[in-house]
Amino acid sequence: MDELIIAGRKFRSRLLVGTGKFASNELMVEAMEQSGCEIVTVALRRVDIDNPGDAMLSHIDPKKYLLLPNTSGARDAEEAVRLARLARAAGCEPWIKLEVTPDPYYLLPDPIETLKAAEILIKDGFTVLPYINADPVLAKRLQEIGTATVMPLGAPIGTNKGVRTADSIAIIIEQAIVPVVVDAGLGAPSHAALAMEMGADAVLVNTALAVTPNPGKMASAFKKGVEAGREAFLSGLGEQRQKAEASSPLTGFLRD
Amino acid sequence: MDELIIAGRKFRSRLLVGTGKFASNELMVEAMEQSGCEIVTVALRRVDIDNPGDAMLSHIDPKKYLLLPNTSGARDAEEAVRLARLARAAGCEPWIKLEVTPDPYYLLPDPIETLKAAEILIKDGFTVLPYINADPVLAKRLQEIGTATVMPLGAPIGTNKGVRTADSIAIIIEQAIVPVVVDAGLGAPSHAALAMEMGADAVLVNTALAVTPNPGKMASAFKKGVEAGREAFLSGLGEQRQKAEASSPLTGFLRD
Amino acid sequence: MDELIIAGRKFRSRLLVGTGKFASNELMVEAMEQSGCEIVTVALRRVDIDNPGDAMLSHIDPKKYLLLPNTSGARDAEEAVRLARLARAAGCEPWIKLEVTPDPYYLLPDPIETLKAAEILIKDGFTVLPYINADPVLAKRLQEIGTATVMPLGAPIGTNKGVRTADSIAIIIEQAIVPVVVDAGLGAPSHAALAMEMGADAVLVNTALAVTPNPGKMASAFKKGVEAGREAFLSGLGEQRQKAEASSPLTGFLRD
Amino acid sequence: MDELIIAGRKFRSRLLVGTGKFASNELMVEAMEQSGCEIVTVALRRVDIDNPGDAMLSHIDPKKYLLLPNTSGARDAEEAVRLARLARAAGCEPWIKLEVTPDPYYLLPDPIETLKAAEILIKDGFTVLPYINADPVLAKRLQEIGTATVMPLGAPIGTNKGVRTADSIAIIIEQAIVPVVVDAGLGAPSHAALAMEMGADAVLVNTALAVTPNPGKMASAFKKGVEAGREAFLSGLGEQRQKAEASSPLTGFLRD
Amino acid sequence: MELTINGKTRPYGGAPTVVALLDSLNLDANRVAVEHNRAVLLKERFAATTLKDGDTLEIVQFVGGG
Amino acid sequence: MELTINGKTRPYGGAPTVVALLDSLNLDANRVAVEHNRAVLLKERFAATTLKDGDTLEIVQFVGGG
Amino acid sequence: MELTINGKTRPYGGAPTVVALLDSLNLDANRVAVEHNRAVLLKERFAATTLKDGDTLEIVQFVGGG
Amino acid sequence: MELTINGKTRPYGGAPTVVALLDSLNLDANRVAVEHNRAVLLKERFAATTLKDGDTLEIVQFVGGG
Repeated sequence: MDELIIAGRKFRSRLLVGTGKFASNELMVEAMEQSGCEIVTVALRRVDIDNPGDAMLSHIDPKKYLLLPNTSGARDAEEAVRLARLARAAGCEPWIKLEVTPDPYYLLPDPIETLKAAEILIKDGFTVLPYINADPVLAKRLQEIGTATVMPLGAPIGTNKGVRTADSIAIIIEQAIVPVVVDAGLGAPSHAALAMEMGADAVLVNTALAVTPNPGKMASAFKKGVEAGREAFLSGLGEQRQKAEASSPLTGFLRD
Repeated sequence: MDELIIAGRKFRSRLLVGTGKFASNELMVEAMEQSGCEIVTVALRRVDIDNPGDAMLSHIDPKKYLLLPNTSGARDAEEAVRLARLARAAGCEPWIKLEVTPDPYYLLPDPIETLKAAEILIKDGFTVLPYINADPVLAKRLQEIGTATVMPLGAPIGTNKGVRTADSIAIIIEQAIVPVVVDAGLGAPSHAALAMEMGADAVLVNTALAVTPNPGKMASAFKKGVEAGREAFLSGLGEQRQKAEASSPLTGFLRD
Repeated sequence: MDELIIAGRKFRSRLLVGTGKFASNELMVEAMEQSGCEIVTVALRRVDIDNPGDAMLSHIDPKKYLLLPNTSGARDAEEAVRLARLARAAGCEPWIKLEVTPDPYYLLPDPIETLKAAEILIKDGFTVLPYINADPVLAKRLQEIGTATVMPLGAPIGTNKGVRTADSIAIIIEQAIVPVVVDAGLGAPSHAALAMEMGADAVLVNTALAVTPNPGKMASAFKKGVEAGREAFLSGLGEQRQKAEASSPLTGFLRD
Repeated sequence: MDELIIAGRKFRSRLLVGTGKFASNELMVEAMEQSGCEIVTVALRRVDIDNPGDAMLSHIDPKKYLLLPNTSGARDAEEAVRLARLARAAGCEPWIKLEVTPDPYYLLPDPIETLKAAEILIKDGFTVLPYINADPVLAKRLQEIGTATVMPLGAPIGTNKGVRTADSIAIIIEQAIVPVVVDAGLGAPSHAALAMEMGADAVLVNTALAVTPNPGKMASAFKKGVEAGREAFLSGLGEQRQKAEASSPLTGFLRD
Repeated sequence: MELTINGKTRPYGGAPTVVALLDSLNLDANRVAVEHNRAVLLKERFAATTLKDGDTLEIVQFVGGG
Repeated sequence: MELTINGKTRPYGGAPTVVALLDSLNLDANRVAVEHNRAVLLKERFAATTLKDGDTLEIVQFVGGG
Repeated sequence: MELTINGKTRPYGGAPTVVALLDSLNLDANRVAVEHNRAVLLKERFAATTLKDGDTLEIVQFVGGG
Repeated sequence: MELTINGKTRPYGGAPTVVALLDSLNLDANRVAVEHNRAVLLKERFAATTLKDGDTLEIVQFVGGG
């Protein structure tokens, strides 16, 4: 059976789902269910003491989903490490989606700080899934120090632009020794399918599911898009050709 | 329920499958089944008198599939009309995929002869599904004389290039009064998904299924790709943005 | 010397310029001069009897520029022929840029009416330069009846999208027996350069020059873009490669 | 006058030329001259003691061209620094094109080692022009420590793929406080023009000039392409539009 | 008599009907379509249509196509 | 008499020739083209062509166009 | 005593343990994570950890994130 | 004495200076850069620098590069 294996743990689904920006917890849960995902990312934020509000966590069944905390908001390695440790203390397994994004406009990851934080967290026993720009050399270095995946971006977070970094991601995939999870920028199932056809091991989607009027249906669409791309990759896609290739026979015409 | 309606006839599947170039009838049938298609195209050719061979038709269950003969091989309107009438005489319903392709290298359709043949065949009672270049004005004229669909090409037949004509197809879809079926050039599920996300009503695929080592699995992949694109179109896709849009909250940081 | 030859007439410049939409006749003339063009297109419209206004023609030196009237506004062959004959009666040489655009939103050309009008005008002694969609079969048919060029669009008029129809234009160029002039949609010098690198014989630009704050400079930019693309085409461009190809030597490293 | 200023030094040309891979020194010099460049890159390699061969340097007039040594071959910061110092000792001004490329297949730069080497070399008094992947955060960090430019790649060295990293380069340009020189992968003048239209300050080209049968003509083509893109950028390019925008008047038709 | 079938001229000695001809060629009438002297022939007319020397026939069938 | 010029009907009292009409409208005959009752008129025929009540004329000129 | 909680200084009169504090704030100890004077606190230590005047605490919880 | 030059060990019998060595190798001192025992050598120091048995030298020059 075709399984995704991250740090020795097996998953049937190759679609990871982010839980941000949903209009309601109900829509979030519906998207999670329709997506068939087994891993969901969450963020860590200060409790509003005067108005604690509803704990979203209570809506996520820990038996069905692996909770993957991210370090969103961290601007350097130190802040990322602090958030990772708090997440672990909060009762999560020591898995962390490492994000270090000093730039507030494009939320692009910092290669230096990300590598630094990854080294510290790996030593500290974390299973580290780093969010990175589509930089094949950085991806290689992260794998060499023991990250569980690399998560190159297709385009800046929330832009829906698709796999704009295709050339670099193809190189990352070719040289990868751990699963490659394409993260950020995937705005349509065709984007997810393309990433999987290229040989990516999984994709992570959030904005595209959260901002549509119909998160459940869109989640189902992405589920199918990811499976479609994976099956096509396993079947073997044809080369692109310049000249046409008749699909009907070239003999037996009435005129022959 | 979301149905595709062509000439008053309802279909649940939005994936049409061509039957050419399969390594065996068994692989062809497996692809047809895995694809979930309800319409399959076939070509008409001379019987080899001295060696009639195996009639592929016997492998296709007429109860499960609508047989859609094409006029492949026709170089002008007259040849196309002749083939259409032979197909009907062979016992098919009067549905015809109209192809007029004078050029043997790229198998691109002739707009003039296609329109001429469509006029004759419609008068003659045929339900006409014309294969055309992605020309919005031609598409409009064909619809005005009563074609049941328009089938603009994504790229030349068998090239696997995808929806290279996206700009023109978007205009055809915007102006269409009959179903738009993107035909030719779709080499991967992501291509099919993209066409559906753009609002195409269906796609036709053949080469991509026939040339892979695993037609059944690839057919399943295309089935999911088409459904993914359709569901995403119905859910409503997000706009592409230039700046990033955080998927995690922008408040409650430890530093605040 | 590298000359563009249309209907036996030689031109040194491969950039044709449209005269529409300039903020003033002075800016139009500056753009014409900076562009180095030798052919300019003009349209024919009713005189406003009550307010004839300034005749733009007086600003164009007939010794420096060949006036190429277009049939813009024509919705069918008959209107196009009528406009062509009026243009000739107005004193122009019998050269005509044939445009038949029934659709008011995208101004896309009608393949059927364009072919019909071309046949009439060629019989009538006109040198016909037809504006067409990037349809290789139509382009072939027009050349067979004797058009002096074919002018496939890169993208709809005034969209600045560039050569969106590259795949089809490449086929048109490959099969052409008369000059191929890429018309419409070219919004930047890089678009013009690309068309010329692909082997186009010339390009026509209007909107990109007319809508910029600095038509003269932009015209100079397009002049250079066209020459750059042409020279690169003549020199021979390298293939695209997947793997890198060092530009510095791969031996003699200190470590060797 | 529109000048490129790097580290306080003024240049009229915005095209930098690499000197690798030319079939002969004569062709290299012809390309340099036709390109109008004022900066040429060179590499440092061991002398072949038993066969020192012809010193290419004798073909480059130091009054006309600023010699910019690169650190090609360096796999880490230490090797890069060593090469930079040797280059300076060889009599060059202390300008260095910093390349650290551990990967031999795609020759992609290492962000960590590049930053480390840049810090050392800047302290050591070098004017550092780093070759980097199109990573906006890395570009920012390099500028913060004082590099004279950033040189993001359009595509891997020698691939002729063009500006595949356009989205990221646009962000780098938007955030840049020093000149942005697009380096590597530019295979055609249209690629160079596009980079300049996007607002890049300069481009560096080598392979495209060295591998063509006609380096001199191709160099002239790139010179024009760069100037075309720059002039268009300064004039102001139009937005891309979805609907068409008539270039001929929409009134005064005969039918009105 | 001689018939031109699918572009090739060949002798035929059987009964002068399309049905008989198809039979002699081991072709299932339900799987083919026939043009007789350039006119499309409906299956119902296979039995009634008589062949004479020099007639031209096109006998076609469906094959895989896109 | 009345003439329909460029789609608008207007009175005209001048000499019944195209030349005179253009003159009265201050239009330079060299800068315009004229259709007289749907037939294109060559410039040479501007003087000879006589106008009568109810005639239709199209008078056009070149403008900027792409 | 006074505590700085999530960046805001506020008075606190309850029992000087993290458990008691969370209780007084109606926060479920199982849903939050706590930093005490910049050191991450394991849940097991919530009861044992005593608070004193001027202590700084960060109390965080999971929220939706990508 | 023996010197390791550009990775290869070779005998050398000339005067023990870098200048003399370059000379003996017919290398133009103005066109090369030299590392002596891993330390970059400025041209001014070519004459003064004395070589001894076992020394390691790197002698490099500019070549075409991108």
